[in-house]
Amino acid sequence: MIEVKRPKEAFLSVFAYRMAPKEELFTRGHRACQGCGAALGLRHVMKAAGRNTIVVNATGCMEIVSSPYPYTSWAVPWIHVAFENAAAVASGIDAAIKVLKRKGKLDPNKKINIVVFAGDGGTADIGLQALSGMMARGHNVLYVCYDNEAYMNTGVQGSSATPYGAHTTTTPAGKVKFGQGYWKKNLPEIAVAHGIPYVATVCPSFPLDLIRKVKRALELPGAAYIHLFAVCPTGWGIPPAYAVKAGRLAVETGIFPLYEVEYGRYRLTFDKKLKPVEEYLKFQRRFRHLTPDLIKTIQERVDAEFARLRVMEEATNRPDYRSVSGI
Amino acid sequence: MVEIRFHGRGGQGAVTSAEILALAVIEEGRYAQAFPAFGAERRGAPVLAFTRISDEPIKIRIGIYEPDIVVVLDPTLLKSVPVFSGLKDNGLAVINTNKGAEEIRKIEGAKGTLVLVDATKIALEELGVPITNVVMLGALLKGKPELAKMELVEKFIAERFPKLAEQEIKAFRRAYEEARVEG
Amino acid sequence: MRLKERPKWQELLPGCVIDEPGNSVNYKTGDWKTLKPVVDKQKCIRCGTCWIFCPEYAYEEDEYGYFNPNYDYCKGCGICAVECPARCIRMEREEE
Amino acid sequence: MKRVGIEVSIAIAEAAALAEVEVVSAYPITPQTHIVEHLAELVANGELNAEFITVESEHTAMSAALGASLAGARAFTSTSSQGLALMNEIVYITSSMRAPVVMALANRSLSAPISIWNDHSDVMNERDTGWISIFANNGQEAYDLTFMAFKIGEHPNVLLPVMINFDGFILTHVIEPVWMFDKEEVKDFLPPYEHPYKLDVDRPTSHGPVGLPDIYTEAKKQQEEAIRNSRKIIDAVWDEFAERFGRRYRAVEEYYADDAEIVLLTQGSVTEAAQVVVDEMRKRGKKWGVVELRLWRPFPFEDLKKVLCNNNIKCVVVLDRAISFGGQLGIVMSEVRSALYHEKNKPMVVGVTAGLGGRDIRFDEYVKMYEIGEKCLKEEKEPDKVIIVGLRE
Repeated sequence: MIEVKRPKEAFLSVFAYRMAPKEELFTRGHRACQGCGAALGLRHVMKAAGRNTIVVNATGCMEIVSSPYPYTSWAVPWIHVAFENAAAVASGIDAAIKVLKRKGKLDPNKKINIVVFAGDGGTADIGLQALSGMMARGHNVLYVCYDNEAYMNTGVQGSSATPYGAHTTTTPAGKVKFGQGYWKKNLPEIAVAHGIPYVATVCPSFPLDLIRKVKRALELPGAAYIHLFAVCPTGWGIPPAYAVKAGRLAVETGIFPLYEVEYGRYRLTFDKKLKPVEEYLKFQRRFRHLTPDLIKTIQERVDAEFARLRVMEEATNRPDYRSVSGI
Repeated sequence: MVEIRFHGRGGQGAVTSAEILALAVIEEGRYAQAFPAFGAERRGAPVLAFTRISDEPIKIRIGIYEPDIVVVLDPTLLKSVPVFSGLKDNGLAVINTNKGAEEIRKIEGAKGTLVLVDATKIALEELGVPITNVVMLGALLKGKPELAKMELVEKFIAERFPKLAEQEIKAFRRAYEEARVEG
Repeated sequence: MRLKERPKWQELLPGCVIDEPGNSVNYKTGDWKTLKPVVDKQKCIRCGTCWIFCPEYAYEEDEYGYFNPNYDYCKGCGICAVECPARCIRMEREEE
Repeated sequence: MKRVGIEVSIAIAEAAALAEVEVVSAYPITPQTHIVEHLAELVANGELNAEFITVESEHTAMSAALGASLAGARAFTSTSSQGLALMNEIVYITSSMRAPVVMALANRSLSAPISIWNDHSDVMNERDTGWISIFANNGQEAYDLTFMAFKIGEHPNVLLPVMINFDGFILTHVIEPVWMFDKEEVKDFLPPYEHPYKLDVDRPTSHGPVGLPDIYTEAKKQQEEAIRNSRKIIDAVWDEFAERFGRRYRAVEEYYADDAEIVLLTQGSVTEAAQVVVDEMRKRGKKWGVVELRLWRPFPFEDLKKVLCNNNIKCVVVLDRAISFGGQLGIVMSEVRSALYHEKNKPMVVGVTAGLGGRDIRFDEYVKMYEIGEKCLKEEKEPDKVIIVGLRE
């Protein structure tokens, strides 16, 4: 058995949170719903990214709530163009920064981060092509997909990141259908398949893990992809107060495994005995129609996926493993 | 204004012939235009290319339907393409063939002055490939020397084929020598 | 430049650019709530959990290291009350 | 200046390189390809210090150009037809976000049936996207106008994207003589690009906010004023160019319009062909002329009125190279007719459509267009429908 090195668990004590960066670059006065997991996630990402960051935002919840003219919740340069093209706009900004640095119009030694925020619809569905192009070309961009598992901005329609069995307004649970009829598209794995230096999953219920991963993503050259699990109390039918708890349960049940893939090397960053998925599913309105059979099906899938990740971790950490990125 | 239509097959370089000729004329300070027939043809398919030459700026940009000169780069086209179509009665037909004038005159619609050259043979001997674009320019200038200056055509042949310049120019000159103008 | 909520067209910057970074702090979301968090400082351990998990960062640290909710921004979601490890935050009715 | 025989596409790419474009993002589509291939070559050879982004769609081509432009880099793209149609969403946003991207548009028809050949369907489909839109008739104009487009669009009083239209294949794939500049000659003509609100970490700005109903109307009015006012800068740039380099461009170009009875109103490469027809037919006693609407947006209302309402012109035959289905058919015709609506001495406006999907317009077909005008004059009837010339029926 090969021993896997794990990042030091940041939860030394509850006081560790005080060590998080104090600067708030996604400022208050934004109009996200009460208990919004995405807004919380963006706040954490921006803490990690810091002031020298240009943010590209796809159309979606976070864009709408953060920029109703004349107000902006962005203390850094921010641009929103359209729904499906955030990765494309970021590609252009990256190219501009490269050439302007080369020409001395920008300080070549100044590190400028480019961070994209796009929802699951803007990433898994309509923006997938632009994202794929950006990752394939290897732009120096961190793409953060805040995944609230449906088109929340337009009123909870199903996306290809909507989980199996979930009720949305376009995948309603009815007399003959049980909600979303196919499995959630695995975006982090699609990102990994592009051979980019860094892919990770994060959840704002684990803020220090999130901040560490964002920092790592920005440290490495080239494209990075972070999949941020964003609890949506409004769309999922849970009390806003349980938003952080729900995210934690998603991780603890294996519904949303926390891991990172650096140059092809997998590392589970939350690897404990999993709780039954039912604990996560039961208090959400979007899952309340699920039968024991469906819950069992979901449990099996979650177990299989988690087992697969463990296999990947083991396989890619063998001493003879060489990633396609050559490291 | 002189209007020239080149007949070739995709990949044989009819467009290159049209272009080199135009570039030589423009270099002289005169006016010329070269363009391909804007088709979607693939390698091997019959294609057209055009050159217009004038002492005045050229304002017409449509295809050439009634050419003063046709240039046929590939003998097999004579069977399948009406190369003489629209050729002016006093026009010039520059043809790659190993046949005599009598044979060519038998082709339906054949007219004008014939300039005949076995360009494929020259190309194979000088270049080792049956690409006749540059060779045919030699024959064309034999038939109508006032079209362009030989040395300028050679200059642009050399620019277009930097690695094969010597062989191409030799083939071009040989075609000029060997082409037969038949009233 | 100080932007207006209802400007004339001549007062807009090209492309509706906003050149006051983070000016949404001028937009108070505090009136969204029906319940407000109240911190019992007797029990508070000053860990910052409420602060880190607040989507509004409505909690502000004071000179003694305590985190106090700023009711101008707090939307009353109640995450702090659920997450507080010391159980020192209670959600109370706004009008009380 | 040096006179060279060059493919027009290459000349256009050289014009962009002369302007020292910094980001080129483009996706291949016939007949635009040679333009961006040449720019890619210049970048690959180190002759142009730029980033060439090989994007995965035209939608991204425009998105990346927009991002680059607002990040402070001079951005260029080029497309045709379906590519432009795919970009449409971002074409509109680029002008609305005031990013002075320059786009070389090799005009081509739209599917279906698929046609790679030239007409103006693509540009007419983008008529209302808020771009400055200019037509070139020949290689020289394509080169000059592309180069000047940067100076116009980037002017602080303009900050709008500019599209230069030139006919696909008919211009793009032709080798012809073009006078080209060397860098020294134009050194101080084009100032460095500076966007006053670029994405700058030292001076953060937010671009593309939500416009509630309280704002949107004002935003659009501001944008409309911007493109209207760009006319002053367009004229100033063209004037400066004429003074320095001797080639003059006007929003409305005339050819024998001052004493013509009938003029053909054109855009793009058909203009010069129509001039040849006028030259020939004047020898045969026909008082015909040509008027070209070079500047398409902002629409040159006053210039057009001045040229067309000169008391001599009795009929203007507008040659449209695209169709507005179910409307008045002729897009340019409708605009010209409405532009003249209030004029007392306005000529009759007759619409013809020809040259769709790459069909050549022959000499006799131009003559026919004028004759349609003659017939309408004789019958004193302005037809309300466009006549398609060269149609089999």
